[in-house]
Amino acid sequence: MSSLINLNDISYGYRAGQSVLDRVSLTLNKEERLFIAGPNGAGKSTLLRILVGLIKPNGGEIHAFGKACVTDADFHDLRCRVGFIVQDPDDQLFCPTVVEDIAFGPLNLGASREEALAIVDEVLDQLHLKHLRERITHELSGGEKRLVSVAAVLAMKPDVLLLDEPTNALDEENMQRLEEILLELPQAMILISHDPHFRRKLATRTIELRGGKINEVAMKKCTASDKSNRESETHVQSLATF
Amino acid sequence: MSSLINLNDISYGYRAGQSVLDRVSLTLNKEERLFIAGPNGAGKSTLLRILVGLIKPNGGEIHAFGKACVTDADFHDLRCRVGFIVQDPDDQLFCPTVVEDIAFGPLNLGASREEALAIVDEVLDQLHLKHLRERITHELSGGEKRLVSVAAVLAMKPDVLLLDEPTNALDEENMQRLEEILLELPQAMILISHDPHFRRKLATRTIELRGGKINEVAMKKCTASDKSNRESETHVQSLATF
Amino acid sequence: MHIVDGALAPEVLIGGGVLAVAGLGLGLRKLPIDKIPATGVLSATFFVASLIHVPVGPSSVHLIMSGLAGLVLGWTAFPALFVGLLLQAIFFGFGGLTVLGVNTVNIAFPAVIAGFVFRSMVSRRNPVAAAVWGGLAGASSIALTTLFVAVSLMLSGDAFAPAAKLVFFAHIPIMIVEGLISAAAVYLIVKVKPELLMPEDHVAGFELSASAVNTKQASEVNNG
Amino acid sequence: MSHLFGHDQPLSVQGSGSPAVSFVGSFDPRVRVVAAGLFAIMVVSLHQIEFALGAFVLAIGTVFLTDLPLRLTLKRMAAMDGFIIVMLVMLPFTTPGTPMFSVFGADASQEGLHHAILIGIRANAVVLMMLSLLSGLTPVALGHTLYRLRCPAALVHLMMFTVRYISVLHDEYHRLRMAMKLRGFKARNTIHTYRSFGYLFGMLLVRSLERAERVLEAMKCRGFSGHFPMIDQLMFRPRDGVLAVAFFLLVTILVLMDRVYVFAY
Ligand SMILES: Nc1ncnc2c1ncn2[C@@H]1O[C@H](COP(=O)(O)OP(=O)(O)OP(=O)(O)O)[C@@H](O)[C@H]1O
Ligand SMILES: Nc1ncnc2c1ncn2[C@@H]1O[C@H](COP(=O)(O)OP(=O)(O)OP(=O)(O)O)[C@@H](O)[C@H]1O
Ligand SMILES: [Mg+2]
Ligand SMILES: [Mg+2]
Repeated sequence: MSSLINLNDISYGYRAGQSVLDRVSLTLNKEERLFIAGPNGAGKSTLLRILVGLIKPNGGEIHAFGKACVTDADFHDLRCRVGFIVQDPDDQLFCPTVVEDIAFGPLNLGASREEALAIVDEVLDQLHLKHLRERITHELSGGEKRLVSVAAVLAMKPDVLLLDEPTNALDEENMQRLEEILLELPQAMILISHDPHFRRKLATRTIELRGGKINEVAMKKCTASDKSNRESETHVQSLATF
Repeated sequence: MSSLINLNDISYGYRAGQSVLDRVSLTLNKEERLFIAGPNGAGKSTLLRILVGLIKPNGGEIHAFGKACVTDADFHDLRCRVGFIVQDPDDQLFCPTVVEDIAFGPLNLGASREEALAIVDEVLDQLHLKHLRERITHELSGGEKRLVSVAAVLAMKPDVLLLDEPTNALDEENMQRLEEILLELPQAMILISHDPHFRRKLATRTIELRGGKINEVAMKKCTASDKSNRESETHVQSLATF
Repeated sequence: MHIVDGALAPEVLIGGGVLAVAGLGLGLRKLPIDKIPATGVLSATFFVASLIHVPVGPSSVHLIMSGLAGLVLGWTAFPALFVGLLLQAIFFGFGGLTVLGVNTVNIAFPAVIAGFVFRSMVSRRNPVAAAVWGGLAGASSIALTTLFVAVSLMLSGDAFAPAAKLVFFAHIPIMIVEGLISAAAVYLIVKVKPELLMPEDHVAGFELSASAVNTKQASEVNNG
Repeated sequence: MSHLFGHDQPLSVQGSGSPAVSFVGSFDPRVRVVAAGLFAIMVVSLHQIEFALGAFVLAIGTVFLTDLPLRLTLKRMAAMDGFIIVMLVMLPFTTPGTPMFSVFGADASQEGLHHAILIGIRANAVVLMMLSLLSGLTPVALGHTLYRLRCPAALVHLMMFTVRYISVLHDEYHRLRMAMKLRGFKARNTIHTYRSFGYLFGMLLVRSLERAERVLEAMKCRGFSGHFPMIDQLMFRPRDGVLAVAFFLLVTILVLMDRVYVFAY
């Protein structure tokens, strides 16, 4: 089957009585770029954290690569195949230098030092970031940090990518770079973004999380839900009064 | 005279040789809602920081409320009359509870504890946020944080408001609330925003900062440069056909 | 509060060094590898505290906040504060290399002691009571530090006795200010994120009870 | 953190890219770190003003082999001297011995003055030598160096995390402080001021703990299982060995002569 990841009836609340996710199901297929939209606090980030096993859901099942994930060991294996790019690159780049940070993943996967360094060079080459190799992470600009954090995750050669608001605080130029990079990648990915433009450019499918439930959003509707949406609705209404 | 704030030939660069602002002049008149547009890194936030004296410009003059501002004491007085709502509400809310945070400004202005609490209640009432009074700031949602940070600044009864990208990371509903609140306020304000829709609803005048220079943008031109423009025009037409 | 190189007798320097190594060893033993990121980030926070200047009388001093470090970190405050002192010594030229051991002992031991003495009182739920105890922790750890500094000076020669007394009395206003600031900080923490001040085992218990709640909730969902 | 250092008071020029390294900066950092420690220990054990002065001159000489900005270095030294000046001024009056002169009826002894001057010179020599030997060394390079010098790995990793997040947290502090200023806050000697600073620091702590949780999550997402990589390019070349031996000899001779001098009198 072509489905890579399957969430089934996931429910979760941070406190007793709270319900952030209410029997949410979701499937990611091969070569898909699935966007999750939804208002602040809808539980989008929570859903991704459950997917990779950082939080245990109160109920529901997670299947990945044709296997049910239950134990911590299962999730550790899953995390080695799923690259998660978190919301704030400062949280992700915790090693002192760029090369160490990118080598961190491969070394954890059991690569030797030489292999890891080879992978680092390869990934930096792929993203045209060679000039940043020896730089100290906390001296990078915001945009550079974001690109390096993508490189660090790609170095693990993941089969699936998860990106939580990757365009936050990026300017035009770096945004463009990121879009190009993501479009070129062969991996399936799940992306969270509030930016309708970015969504329209990359999405092969969009779903909306609201009130703990998921609604499938058709491509057309997705573009309609962007900022100009209110006008177009008024527009429709005003047309309707004819 | 009706001009509240006057910037004259302001120049600035963070490093020697860099020129972020190049002889920028700007006037804010009474009852105006002046929008500053412009690309990332154009120096919009820098301009506001210079206005309130957080940064000393390399050249130029600042007049506020009919007085030239030169010394630190001048700028302290200016900051007591100009409310600045910063880009990220997390940076602004540092007290444990909402009531303490809103009382912080009045206390700085020399109010007694009772007076400060009275002002807090008044402001919360004005913005319909009474239910948040005892809440812990850190646990508010992004939208609530933004509204509380507006309340905290209004509690100082400023004559002028400065807002740096107030709509960032806000969802539809909170955006609507904010728009209503801002439209009801009598104060003159300067707003920075990338959102053309928001701009159109509130602006009485828009200027654009680009390449260190300011261009006046006519109201028409401004709306023409945004995306949802065609809809709204059609809308106007459709109304006109009645 | 830092003693500089070249003032203390060699015996004091060596004694300080040995004690510091012992403290570091103990602290590192209480530092499992997955706690290193959290400890490092908190250590950075306490470093930043030393860059915050607050007014005291006509002049201003920088914060130390070692009492709070002890409350939050326990024994691991020792390596965390050591790292800060090392960076200050090497990159700012504050203190020195040979006195690093003495300085670490003088600042980190009081922190650890204050942490042990006041932790159980501060981790109560009442923010005002916690703030009072937190303030005491902050003030007393500075008091102990100045006492330690005075003692290390006295041990190096009787001629230092007046200077030692002067150090102690000159720091009384600083103790009060640190106490007040620690009290406010503890008040905020108890209100906003009390887990930060929970003793280790309490935190574990807290997580356990949380997951118990979760499973209970889950079974209720299944039943209903 | 060098950003912070640049922000605050840059100690040495740290350009990104390929900065031209000074003569001192071209040696293996391990040798430099060990030499600085050795120098400190040796100087602290000097008893004679003449030889302490010799060490001080040596330190000044080294400054000229680095690219330390002179004015800033002097400012730093002055700051440290301001720190100890009170103690130094008091020493002559509190040390018993041959009276030399008296101020307001208090006798200043020769021994005391001697001791005060000695302390002053030793302290300055050590700090100056350390600043020059370690000039151009970034905190990150220091971490790598300590790791290779067999410091406990946990301690080095702790230091690396500290270094990594100081600038992030300092920026956070700076933004909060600015926002306070924007609401008319002025630091005074009032309870309101101290309470506000307490809240500020408490909030910083809360936020950093939450950040730490997120960092650990991000690490787990990249397969973290209890091992941190360390990749550096430290190289020990023959000239580093030469420097090490020469420095060791020089400092030992200084101390030996100091002792012989005592013995001779
Ligand atoms: N660590 C936590 N403890 C308690 N509650 C939390 C925690 N993290 C998130 N929440 C709450 O869970 C809900 C969902 O949060 P989540 O971060 O998943 O939202 P989101 O959809 O990612 O929002 P955003 O668009 O703002 O990123 C929110 O109401 C939030 O307040
Ligand atoms: N603290 C700083 N130090 C050095 N350079 C800075 C600093 N803050 C901003 N800059 C630079 O100054 C320029 C103007 O920045 P500013 O933040 O004013 O832009 P902006 O118009 O507000 O952009 P944005 O839309 O992204 O908020 C940018 O090139 C930025 O890199
Ligand atoms: Mg999120
Ligand atoms: Mg800006």
